[in-house]
Parts: sequence; structure tokens; C-alpha cells
Amino acid sequence: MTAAMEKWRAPGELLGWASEYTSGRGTYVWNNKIYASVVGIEVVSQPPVAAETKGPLIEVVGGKRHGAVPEPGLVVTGKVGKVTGKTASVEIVCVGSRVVKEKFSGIVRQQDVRATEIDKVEMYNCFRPGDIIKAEVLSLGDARSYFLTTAKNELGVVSATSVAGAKMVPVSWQEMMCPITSQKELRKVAKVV
Amino acid sequence: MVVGLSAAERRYLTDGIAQGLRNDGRGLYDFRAFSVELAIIPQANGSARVRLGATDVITSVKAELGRPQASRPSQGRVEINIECSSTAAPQFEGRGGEDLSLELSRALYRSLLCNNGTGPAIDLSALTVIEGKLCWNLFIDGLVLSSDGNLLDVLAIAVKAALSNTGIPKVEVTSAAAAEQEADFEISDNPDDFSGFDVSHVPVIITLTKVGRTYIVDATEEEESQMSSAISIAVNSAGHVCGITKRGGAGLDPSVLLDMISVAKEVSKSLLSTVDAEIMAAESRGDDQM
Amino acid sequence: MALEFISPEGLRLDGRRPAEIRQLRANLGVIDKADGSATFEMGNTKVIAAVYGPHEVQNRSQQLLDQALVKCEYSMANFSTGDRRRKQKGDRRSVEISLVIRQSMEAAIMTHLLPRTQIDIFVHVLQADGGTRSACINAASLALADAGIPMRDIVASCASGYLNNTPLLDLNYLEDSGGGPDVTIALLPKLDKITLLQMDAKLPLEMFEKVFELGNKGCVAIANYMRNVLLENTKDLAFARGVVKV
Amino acid sequence: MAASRVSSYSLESQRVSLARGSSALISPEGVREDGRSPHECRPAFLQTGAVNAAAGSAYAEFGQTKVIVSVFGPRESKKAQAYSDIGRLNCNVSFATFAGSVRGKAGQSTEEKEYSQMLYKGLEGAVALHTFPKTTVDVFALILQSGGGDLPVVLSCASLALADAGIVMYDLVSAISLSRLDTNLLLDATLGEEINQDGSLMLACMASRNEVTQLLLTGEWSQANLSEGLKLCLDACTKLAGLMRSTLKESTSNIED
Repeated sequence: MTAAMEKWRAPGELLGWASEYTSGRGTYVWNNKIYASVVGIEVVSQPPVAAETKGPLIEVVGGKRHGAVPEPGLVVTGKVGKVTGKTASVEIVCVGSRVVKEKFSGIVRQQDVRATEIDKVEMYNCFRPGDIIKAEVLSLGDARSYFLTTAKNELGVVSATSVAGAKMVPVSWQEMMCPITSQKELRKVAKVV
Repeated sequence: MVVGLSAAERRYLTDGIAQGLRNDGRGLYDFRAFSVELAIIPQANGSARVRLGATDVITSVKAELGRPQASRPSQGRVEINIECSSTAAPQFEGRGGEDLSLELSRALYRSLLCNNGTGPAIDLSALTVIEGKLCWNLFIDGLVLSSDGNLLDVLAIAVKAALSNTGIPKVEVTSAAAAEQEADFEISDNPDDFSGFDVSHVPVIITLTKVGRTYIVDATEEEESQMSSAISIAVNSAGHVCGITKRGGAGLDPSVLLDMISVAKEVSKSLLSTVDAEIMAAESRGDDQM
Repeated sequence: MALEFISPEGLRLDGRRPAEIRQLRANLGVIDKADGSATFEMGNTKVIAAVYGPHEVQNRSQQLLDQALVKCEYSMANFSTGDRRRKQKGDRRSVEISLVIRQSMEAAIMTHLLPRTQIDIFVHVLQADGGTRSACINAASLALADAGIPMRDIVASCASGYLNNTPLLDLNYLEDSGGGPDVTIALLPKLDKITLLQMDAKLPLEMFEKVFELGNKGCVAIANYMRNVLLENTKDLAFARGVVKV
Repeated sequence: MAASRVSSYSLESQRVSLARGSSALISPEGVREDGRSPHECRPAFLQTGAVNAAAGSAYAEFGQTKVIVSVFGPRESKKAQAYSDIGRLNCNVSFATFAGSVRGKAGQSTEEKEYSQMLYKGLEGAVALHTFPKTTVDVFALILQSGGGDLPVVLSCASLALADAGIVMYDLVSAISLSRLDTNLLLDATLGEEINQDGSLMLACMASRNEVTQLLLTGEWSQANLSEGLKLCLDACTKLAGLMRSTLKESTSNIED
């Protein structure tokens, strides 16, 4: 598609009236007019069935998107840093499927590790420094780090190296085994489907 | 000071302003009452303290002999430096108040002295003693003691009052030396032959703060915490605009901007007269104190 | 001695007797936004103090579990002294004076009654004509009282010196830079305890006794003046609230 | 407005003499020192993606003024400032030591701090801060050559760099300055004109939303001059915004091909 055919949009360009279209990604509504908010190609498509206004969905996509930012509800992948009695610090490496340009720091608190028997959680039996975990952003947390939770089956340790240095294989939702020494180590394992 | 307004208080304030009512009963374009005291810093050539509601500032003008700038041989130099004291708010402790101080100093410099000191507000050529070699350099220092919003307007009034109170000692040049060496001179220190300052051209600053869709004059700190944008407009006695500084994030429609400028001109007339009256009153109070 | 500090008739440069304090003037509640505030004038030295607190501690690491954390900042206005060149805010002298004021105030405030809190004391010198440290301490006590913070006793302070072999009370800038010693005392008058004693330059011991005695009397006199000011202020408040029919 | 592509490194030998009477600045027929008419802007050269290490960047040349801006982030706020649930914009403007005619322009630090504050105030209204909560976007502007009208060029170039970084914005910010020599208004003034000006006006606006984000005015202006100056600047900003949009579109489309 040559540049002329596609309609390239830059932030601030008027796309249409809010009454005729529903505004999708890359656009915003102001004074019931729809404007582009990013650089990209204007795409008009059928409105999602849920949308209340009937107008076609208008989006500006395809342009360069800024680095991913953790937001409540997104699943992130991170590397476990320091593990203390009450918290495990995590270096968030990618948000959803997009790698983060610069690392964000998050923590998993004791009460957010799993949904059952919360007060009997021993952090060092759930995470070890160096593990790669999948977690969901619980909230924006405090000034320093985001609050993460692994209280779902598909969240938790995704890959860990055993004491002997080999990549361990998950055995149950609480144990992983080292293929060389077949020694079991306790982890909060994610059920990777 | 970060004003912890609850959501209800915020709604009460913004909706009130939308209907032209303000928390302290003032109209949209009314200034709070202010008081001016002169000559409160004996070591300075001129000083003033202005209180507008709970906002309280002190300004002092000091004149020192020095060499004029190379690019402006026939004029003296003026420097404005505002400082926010930590007594006004805990945030100003240490280096906290520096950003605001810089912003206030630059806004005042831009409005009162216009660009690189050529502005008509203060007649700088009156400051020269010997062209190119010797002139008076004015240092205007401001100190914010307590802040309840609208700092820029109060500081402008305080600078105008301090300048009106300033006396520059007469300088007799005893020997007009050749170009290069220092001319020697003698400064007379009896106060009678101090040359005063004509401050009629010094503008006043009106800050219009936009809250929601309406804009108000002389906003208190609470009202300022709800502002979407604010414009400070300096207007002088001739009704000319001498300086504009826009603060606050949100954009402003150009037509609204022009209305704001005309409102500022309107309000400036009454403000200029009250400021001059207050300065006159302070001077008369000052004389019988002397 | 080049400069005669005491004239033959026994008068000082500004016409005071050796044991006479400068004109005192103080008023309270000068800053609405502050919890407590006061200005204090000793002759030409003029100082304003504001107190914020007790409020939550800013950074958790400094929090004290059993008592209040007292923080103080002393700064001088650009126009406060003759020469305009004031150094940046955090210069050494200001930091030292902040520490001195904090220590003398901390001795008076009943910090154990306000655990885990923080009390900020901010002092700004508007005009400096000698004895700024003492004026700041007096202003800080008044501001703390105005803020209703529990104190064992008000802290009164003044400086005394020794020139032309006569002890002088409450030195002004000229006498302070006259080369003689400068003894600054801060006193809890009712408890008769010293919270601050600083002296520079040399002084023979028996002379020091006399100068110290004079300084003590000066502090007691200032304390009485401050108590009257507080009494007056409370009367006005009571009258304003209609409690007392005067 | 001549949007010709001046080769970026053409070193015309335009000596700017500092102390010059205003009469020499504009000839009787109304031609300025550098041959432009009073209401004509300087030739502009804009380019995005100048710094590949940055998330987004732009280089701008307006006559003798050359500026480069790089945008990093959104990333974690470095020193843990107070918690804020919307995004933060951290702007920093610095002069290269060779920027001004005298090396290491005197009083640079106060001017740099002032320009950084004004850059922040100009961009604040245009960036949708809520789309990157709790993180910070750093905007670093470097003035390579200061040929007059430095701040407006930095503002326009910075908003270009933000768009290039994919930051969600309500609109592009274009800015222009204007110098007044007694009654004639010189648009997009050079350093020589700025030094001898009687008054100046700097306007930054979101062109398509027709909103003014930053306005600075010095000197004594009558109402007539003021409104005419404003109108001139608004038109110039709209034209400049058009040029910025085409620059953005070209740079993204040639990445595609």
C-alpha cells in the first residue's frame, strides 16, 4: 500500500465527529470531535458488538508505540531479586507480550502469593532469587514499586535453575525437580498451559 | 502549601466560581484588601512590606556603585531576585522553594524591566553617573514570608512601593579622570538631596486564574489549587500591556486570551489607583514616624 | 583602643547603659498559614519564626518511635545585612545556627508527649544587627507557644560581651565585631537550666563569671517580657472569643 | 512559509554583529537583514529519528538556530519522588558550550533552568499524562547553535520528538517568537534582531485544537500591536504544525518501504 493510499495521521488531526464514529485505540474525544493521539495509520472497522454507539470504530494504529508500562490487570514477566520474609522484589522485564525498554521494579507481598492459606506462606519456599515468574499487576503500589500478585494457577514461577544449575521441570503446583540430581525444590509453580 | 481539599470542597469551590460566587464572598474580579508599609529595612535604599489577605512579602531596593554593561554604557543595571522563605510553607525548606523563586523572579523581570533592561518601567539612564564608567546598580530583593496565593501580583505592588521609597544619594564627581583610570567621587549622605524615583510607569500585574470555564482575579491558594491555567498580565498607567506570562498546563483559546487581557486592563485601572493611594498613605504615615 | 565603646560617662555607642537590653518588640500569629508564628525584635535585629506541626514525618527513616522529631532551618534574607552578597541558603554558618536553635528548643519541648511526629521550626532573619542567634531562639519559643506545643518552660536567650573591661549586655553589630568576646546564653528561666552556652575569643575566668552573670540576668528579663507578651496575647484571644468580659 | 530543505550543514558566513542600530535591521522597503520580509519565517529543516539510542528524537534547524531533542521513557522515576498516579514529564534544556558567540554563554545556568521550566509548561497541556501512570518521560533538549528564537524552536522540536517516541499526545505543539522594533513586527526573529528589539512575544499553541499553551510577552505593547502580533504568531504556528505533520508522516512511511 503506497503512502498516498493509507491515511497517515499525526497527533491532533481531526478524524471525525464523535456522533458518527466510536473512538478506538490511538484516538481521543474532545468537544465531541475525535482526534488522533498518536502517529499511525487511520483504520476504520466495524464497531465491536458491545459498543453502544453504532458508528464504525476508528483507530490509529501501526505507528511507533511508546514502551510498555505496567498497569493494573496486566500480566507481567519478571526476574525475582531479593526475597525477604514478607516480600519478594521483582524486576519487571516484559509487560504482556512486549519487552520493556527499561526495567520497572515490583514486589510480591506475602498475602498476594497465593489465594489459599495466606498466612502460612513462606516466601523462600515460593520464590528464589533468579527465578522467572509470571505475575499480574495488582495496583500501582507505592512510590518505589508496583504491587504484583501470583494468586492464580497460571501465575507463579515459570522457570528456575536448580542448586545444581540445571533448568528445573515443574512436578506439582508446589514443587519443581532438577533433571540431573532429581532433587525437588519448593516453588509456587505456574500452571503453564 | 499543598491544600488538602476534599472532593466536596473542590466541587463547592469550582461550582461556586462557575456561578460567580467565591468562598470569601468576593466578586470574580475583586482584589482582596491590601496594606503597604514603607521603609521597614533601614539599611536598604528603599523597602516595603505588602500584605494582601494572608499573603505577606517584603521587598528591598539597594543601590551599589558599579560599572555599566559593555553593551549598555548609558544605563545602570537592575537585578531582581525573589526568595521564598521556609516560613511560608514547609515545602520551601532547603532547596524546595527554588523553582518557584526562579519563576517569580523571571516573571517580574520580564514584566517590570522588559527585555534586557530597556523597558520604560524604570528610567535606567537616570542611574548613570559617568557614561560607560560608573553607574548605580539596583538590586531588588524580595522575600515571601507567608503565601496565600497570588504571589506575583503582591510582589509587583511591593516592588513598586519599594522603588517609590528608594532614595539614590547624589554623587559629585571630584575629578573627571581620563578614560581608563577610576574617577574619584564622593557620595553625599544627608538624606535631603536624595533623588527619588518616578514610579508612575511601573506596571501592576493582574493574574487571571481559570477555574473550570470561568477566570477569576486574585485567587487564594485554595482557588489556585483548582486552576487549570493562569495568565499574569502587567499593565501600566498608560494602559499598555508590559508583560504576559502564562502559567499552568491546560491550553487557552486565543479569543478567551484576548478577553482576559481586556479584563486585566479594566481591573488594572482601579488597582493602579488603589496602589498609588496606599503608597501615598504609607508615605504620610512614614513621615510622621520619622 | 581605636574605638571607644564606652564613653567616659559610661554610655555605649547607641546610648545604652552597659547592663541595658535593646528595645524589645514581639507579636504573635503573624503568618496565618503556619500553626504558630511570631516576630521578635531586639533593637534593629528583626526575626520572624514559623512553626509547622506536629505533623507526619516526611521520611520514615528519621521517625522517632517514642518522641517528636524537631527540625529547624535558619536562613537570612538577602537584604538583612549591609553587604547584599548572601551566600546560598545551605551555607555552613546557617547550618550551625539551625543546629544550635534545634538543640535549645528540643530541650524545652516535651517531645515525649508527641511520639512519631515531626515539628518544623523555620526562622528567617529580616534584619541583622548583632545577636541574631538569640533573637531567633526567642522568636522560636514564642512561635512554639503560639502553636500550642507543650513546653517545659519558654526559652529566653541573649548575648553579652566584655569591652573596655566592662561587661556589656545584648551586643549590637558594632560591639559584636569590636573584637571582644561574645557569650550567647539560652536559659529555661523557671527551671534555671542552661540549654545553650557559646563563647568565642578569650576571657579571664573571673571576668567570665561576671559576664555570664550579666547574661543570665538579661535572659530572665527577656523571659519576663516574653511572658507578658504571651499573657497579653491570650487575653486578646479570650476577649475576642468573648470568654472574658474585660 | 518557505519549507525548503536547507542543507543542514551549509555554513553561510552570516556574521551577526551584536551592537547594531535598529535602522540597519530593516531597510525602508521592508527587507530584513537576511533578506526576508517582516512576516516571513526562517527556512526550517526538521527531521525525526536523529538519535537511535532514544525512544524518540528530533533535530530542528530554523535559520541559524540548531536544536536536537531526545525523549527517553516512559520509565521509572529515578529518585523516588512523591507518588503520583499520573505520568510525569521531566524537561531539561542545556546549551552546548559552543552554542553562543562567546564560548560557554555567561549566565547560562539560570537561562537553562528558566527554559526547562518553560519547556515543561509548554508541553504539559499537550501530553496525555494519564496514559503512562507513575512513570516519567524525560525530554532532553540540547541547543547546538543559538541563533535567536531558541525557546520556540526547542518547543516545536520537543513535541516532534515526543510524537516520534509514540507518546500519546492531544496535539503537536508548535511555537514561534516575534520581535517588535518600534512599530514593525518581525516574525521568527534572529539573534541580531532580538538584541535590538523593543518588545518580544513568544507563543506556543496546539494548532489544530486552536489552544495557546505558552505565551510570553515583554516590552510595552499597545492593543493594536498586541492583537496583530498574536494573529501573526497563530498563523505561523498553524503553518509550522503542517510542516511538522508532513515530517512525521514522511519519516514513518520511509521506515515502512
